[in-house]
Amino acid sequence: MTITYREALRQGLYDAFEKDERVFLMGEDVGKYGGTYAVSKGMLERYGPERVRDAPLSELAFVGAGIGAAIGGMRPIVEVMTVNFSMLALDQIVNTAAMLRHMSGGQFEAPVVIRMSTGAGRQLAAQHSNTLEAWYAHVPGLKVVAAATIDDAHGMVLAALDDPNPVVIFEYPALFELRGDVVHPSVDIATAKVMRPGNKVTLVTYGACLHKTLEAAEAVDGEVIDLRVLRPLDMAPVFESVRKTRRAIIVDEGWRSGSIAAEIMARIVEGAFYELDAPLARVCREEVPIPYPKHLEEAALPQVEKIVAAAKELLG
Amino acid sequence: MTITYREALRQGLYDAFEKDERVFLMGEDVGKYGGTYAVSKGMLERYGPERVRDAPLSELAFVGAGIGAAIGGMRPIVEVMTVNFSMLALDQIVNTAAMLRHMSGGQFEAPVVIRMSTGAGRQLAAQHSNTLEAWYAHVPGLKVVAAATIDDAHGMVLAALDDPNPVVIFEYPALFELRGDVVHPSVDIATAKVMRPGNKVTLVTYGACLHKTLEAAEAVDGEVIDLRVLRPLDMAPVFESVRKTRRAIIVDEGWRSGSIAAEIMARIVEGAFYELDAPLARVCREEVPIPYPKHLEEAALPQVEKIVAAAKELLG
Amino acid sequence: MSARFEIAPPPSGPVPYPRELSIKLLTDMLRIRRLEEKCAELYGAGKIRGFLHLYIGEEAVAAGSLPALAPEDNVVATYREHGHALLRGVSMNAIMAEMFGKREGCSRGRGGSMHLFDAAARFFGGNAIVGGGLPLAVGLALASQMQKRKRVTACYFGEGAVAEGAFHESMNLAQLWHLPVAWFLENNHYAMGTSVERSESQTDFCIKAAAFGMPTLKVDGMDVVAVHEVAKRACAQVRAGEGPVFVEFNTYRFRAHSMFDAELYRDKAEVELWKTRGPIHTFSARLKDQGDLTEEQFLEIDRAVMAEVQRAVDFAEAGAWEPVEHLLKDVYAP
Amino acid sequence: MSARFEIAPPPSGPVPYPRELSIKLLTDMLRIRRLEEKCAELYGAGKIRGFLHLYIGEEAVAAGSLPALAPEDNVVATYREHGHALLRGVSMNAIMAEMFGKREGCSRGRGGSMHLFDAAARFFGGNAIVGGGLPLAVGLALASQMQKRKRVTACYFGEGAVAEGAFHESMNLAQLWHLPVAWFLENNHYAMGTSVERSESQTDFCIKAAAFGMPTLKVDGMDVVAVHEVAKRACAQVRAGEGPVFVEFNTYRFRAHSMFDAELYRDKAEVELWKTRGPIHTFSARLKDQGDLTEEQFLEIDRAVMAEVQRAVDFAEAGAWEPVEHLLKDVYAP
Ligand SMILES: Cc1ncc(C[n+]2csc(CCOP(=O)(O)OP(=O)(O)O)c2C)c(N)n1
Ligand SMILES: Cc1ncc(C[n+]2csc(CCOP(=O)(O)OP(=O)(O)O)c2C)c(N)n1
Ligand SMILES: [Mg+2]
Ligand SMILES: [Mg+2]
Repeated sequence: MTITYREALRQGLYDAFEKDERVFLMGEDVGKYGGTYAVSKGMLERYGPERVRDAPLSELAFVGAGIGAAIGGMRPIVEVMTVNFSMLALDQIVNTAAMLRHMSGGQFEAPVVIRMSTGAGRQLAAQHSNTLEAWYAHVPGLKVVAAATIDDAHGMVLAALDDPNPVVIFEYPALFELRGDVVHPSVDIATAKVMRPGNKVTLVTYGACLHKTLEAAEAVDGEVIDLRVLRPLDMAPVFESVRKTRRAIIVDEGWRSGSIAAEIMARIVEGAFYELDAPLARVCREEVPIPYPKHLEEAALPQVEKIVAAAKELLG
Repeated sequence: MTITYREALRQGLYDAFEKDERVFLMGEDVGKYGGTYAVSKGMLERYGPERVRDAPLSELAFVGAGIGAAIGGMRPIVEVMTVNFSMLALDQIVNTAAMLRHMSGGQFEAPVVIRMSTGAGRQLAAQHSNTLEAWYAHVPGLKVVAAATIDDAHGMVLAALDDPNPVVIFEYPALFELRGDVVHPSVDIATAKVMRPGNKVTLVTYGACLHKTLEAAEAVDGEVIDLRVLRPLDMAPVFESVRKTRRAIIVDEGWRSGSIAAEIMARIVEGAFYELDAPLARVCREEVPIPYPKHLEEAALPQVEKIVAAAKELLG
Repeated sequence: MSARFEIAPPPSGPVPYPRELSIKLLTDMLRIRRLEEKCAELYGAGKIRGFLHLYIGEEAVAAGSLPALAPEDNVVATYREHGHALLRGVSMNAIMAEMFGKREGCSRGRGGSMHLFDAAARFFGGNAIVGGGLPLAVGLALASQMQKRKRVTACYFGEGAVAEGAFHESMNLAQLWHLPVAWFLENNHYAMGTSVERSESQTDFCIKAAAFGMPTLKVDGMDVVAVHEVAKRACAQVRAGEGPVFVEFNTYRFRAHSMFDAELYRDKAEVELWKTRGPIHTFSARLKDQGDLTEEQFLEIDRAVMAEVQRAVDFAEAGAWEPVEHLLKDVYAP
Repeated sequence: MSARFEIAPPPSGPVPYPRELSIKLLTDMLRIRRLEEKCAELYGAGKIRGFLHLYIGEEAVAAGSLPALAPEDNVVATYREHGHALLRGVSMNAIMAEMFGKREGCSRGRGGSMHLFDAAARFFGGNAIVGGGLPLAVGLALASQMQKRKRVTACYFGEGAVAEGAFHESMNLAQLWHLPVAWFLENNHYAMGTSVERSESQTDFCIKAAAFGMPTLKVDGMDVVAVHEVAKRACAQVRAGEGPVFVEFNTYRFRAHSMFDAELYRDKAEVELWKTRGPIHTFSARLKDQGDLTEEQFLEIDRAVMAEVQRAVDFAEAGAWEPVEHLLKDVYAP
């Protein structure tokens, strides 16, 4: 019996709540509203308002409070409704969560889990369609993961809670209706994964783009790698694949300049330059705030055809 | 008669104030305190508290107010004391300043100039030593520039005020005592510049690292390019140089993963792959919040010897 | 249930305006109502997409307050801003085209429901970040002050925004610098599913604003007359150079937060109770009572409004899509 | 000149404590004073680098309030936190070694002056972001509340932080959730060069806090007795589960903001006036008046403190540098 990505996220939360009573969920409208995207629906009734804690519109303070509660021995899961609003909380995430362990000489840790939805594709326009994974992946001290599959939607929160570091989990509303089985109830948050073997070109991606990339791979015999972990990166499967295909394209929903894709390209050129038979390429978000109309939004985002075209160009 | 980088910054502000009476400066302690780094010293006495406006500790609101005042027809220069505190203001910078023109269909513009000091090197430890240029350079709608020379310290604010887009100017306290002449009283904010011709390796950099890179270039016959503009990038001189040297190293004070360096590497591999005789390399900040002690801070940052070593390795 | 207004009687008593003004206020409210009912329908039909936040129930606030502003004033609003844009003078055609995403829209179709803009009307959006408009309003007001213009900046925001740091910092700057801002708080008692009692330790927002030393006014936001009187007073004060004023309009949204809201967080009975205080029917009843309106006249106004709405739909339908080649236009000035 | 305390007489009158406690309070203030005087000297000598913010003049606040806390309580402070760390029980040796950047420092030398930490003392830093400690305190208090522990989280911050959104959001969460936080505002009237009158539309901070529905207390922060009494009361209330309490300590820094401050923004006369209210000499005068202290005893205490300081310097000097190979240690848990 398959479940949706949304249900997998919910199941992961339930599992986490059952496993450890120090776990609680805090964020805007996670409780009484039923979760902005209905991810936490039913949890308030089951676990009560202490553990399913609605927060006022105060991203800086409630994210900071989650960090503080983690330092204080709890296991908070903080939900920032979308990555767009997380800009208001960055100070706490970077200056406290990411730095605390190092600057205290290893005395304190902040094992907070921060979930946020990200990405475009639902015509929510400029301010509600950002993809800022690259910003978070730039920051030492954070672990950053992106859930692209049913397994990861379910398992990443559990793995993140088992990790003593602050972990940012990106979730993709564009995938909420994706269906599948939970095949591996427990996942790591350390490795990238080959999702489709192929021979002609390596296609590296993460998040919602995984599915477009898998589709494109069919047309070009691509080997698809889901990064899964955006920080710290696991490059081993990428290098291995590039050694075979000698070509790579990175597919990334973020803005092109300064994207995760750029970092992957840099790593490949540092680590596997002599394996390459062709330049690297990337298919990214166009450098524009996402416009509202469907045709323009689609034009701004990576699409199957663009990936196929980029691959064909590379294959000459 | 030479002046310091600090004096050049101040001179640029004076020139801007004299040129256009819509110009005003707003930020924490820009007035009565004399400027955190004494950049705006004397300006309050000369121009009064309306135009040299001390703001309360409210980065989000006073940066937003600068944006609003720009939309309302003024020409504000907003000083965020350091890039570290700008995290608190990112929402306004990204969601309003960068997006307004596009999402309003071109009706409104926000020609605000936002100055912030950035970088490490003065033992200010983790929370006061960030280099976040890469974050800003990721955002369409912003222009992002880095003043590495006396000319740019003086001229960039004037050029930014002439630009109808929001411009973020990065200034480098590590360079405040640098001395030189204002050679070009007016500069563009569109082009990268070759700062030292050379033949063996292209060394691309920006900001405070320019000077370390120039020093390193002597040892390896490097051609040094100061990016100057971090968004939108001007790659032409980089490509031209790489065609000549066939090798490139990027020197960047930001954390390695997701750095500006990564983007430059991606661009080179996209645009000049077949010109390369060797992998690209980068010398960046180590992936650690900056520790306080001098020896550890130095170890965390790009240094002349590291650049030379990287170049020698590349040159084989 | 919300504690306030629970037992308050609906607005009543004579309307102290010339008939023309009364009819304008009524018509304005109806224009918002009918426009938005149509939007809801078009959302169902897939013509409008993304987020759509309806103002239905709260019309008296926009209808009563916007006429207190002069053309040279500034207006800053939120993502629940169709009514504000409309009554500020943005044509219904341009609004509807925007919601369709057509280039004839007031933001060239790029913004959609949450990002209506109009430079000519000095309508500065449409902001989808809760609290995001407040610093902007501070800046616009600062510009007017420095330019020595007698210009009011009216900034609308929901009570949910009050918990944000942006509110606090903006209030302080406005009062500290004595800026010409009229803060118009639309307290509809809920931020999505979170009622004020569950988000604010102090639910009397005037007390919060007063703590900045700011003059405050509180008014029944379901009564267009009360709104109009208070808004005029507030704007006059601001225009006179007396610094910012904070006005709390107590109101209620009759519909869901957005089109994705199951409304698990409030009783139907509460909604029904508030509906008895609906700004349109209570105001028309008063006008009828005093002989300024007949049912026939009401229906005639309504027909005219419906016709305007239909024209807007036709206009939007006939509009063009921005060509894909223009995708990157207006990211930077040319 | 600051309006408040200008003409207030220095603290006087009998000290209502057993001699032992009085001597402890005096000694604690002296320990901060002498430690920091030495730090300033060492800064000049290049032994301490980066930013150094001295607490000199404000010692009564830390000395009077920290003894009100129990070992299981939490302390959150700012970058002006040497005194708080010291009186919370972090050894002077570990503090001095930290300022030298030695691995024997309380943060292994990685933090320096602004980032003192000590897990055993439940001292959570040391935060160089103004207002950055407040959300952290909310979270620590939330943890204690959920763990059903009777633990007070004391959060120290300067009045400059009050303008930040973080203050507003944190006050609201603390009061809304009834969290066990003692907010300890150290109002020294300046944020770098910005006096409260130039940064706050409302300069009575208790009014601001009270607007969240929070109980507030205001006290002369130059009087260690007054501070201690109020701090005990505040902590008792918080520990009793009555929710957060806000305490404003009125105080003054005698030195520059940091070592880079030309002090253009205040009159020497103002500083001199405040110095007449210096917490150490006024308190020792009172103790002498009531026969609890002789000049000889004072000098003896001072000598002991100076010896402690010297031992700390020696300890720091003898400390080791963290090997460069450890640069990346503790970025992530192993
Ligand atoms: C900074 C930010 N956080 C969260 C959201 C998601 N969100 C959109 S509207 C809303 C509720 C706002 O309530 P209120 O300010 O009362 O306005 P209302 O919708 O009631 O008009 C929330 C939480 C957002 N848009 N921006
Ligand atoms: C968010 C942020 N903005 C600006 C600064 C720079 N800064 C450091 S201390 C300070 C003044 C703070 O004053 P206050 O809170 O009153 O504390 P005090 O220094 O008086 O103890 C400023 C502006 C900072 N560290 N953090
Ligand atoms: Mg509301
Ligand atoms: Mg202060």
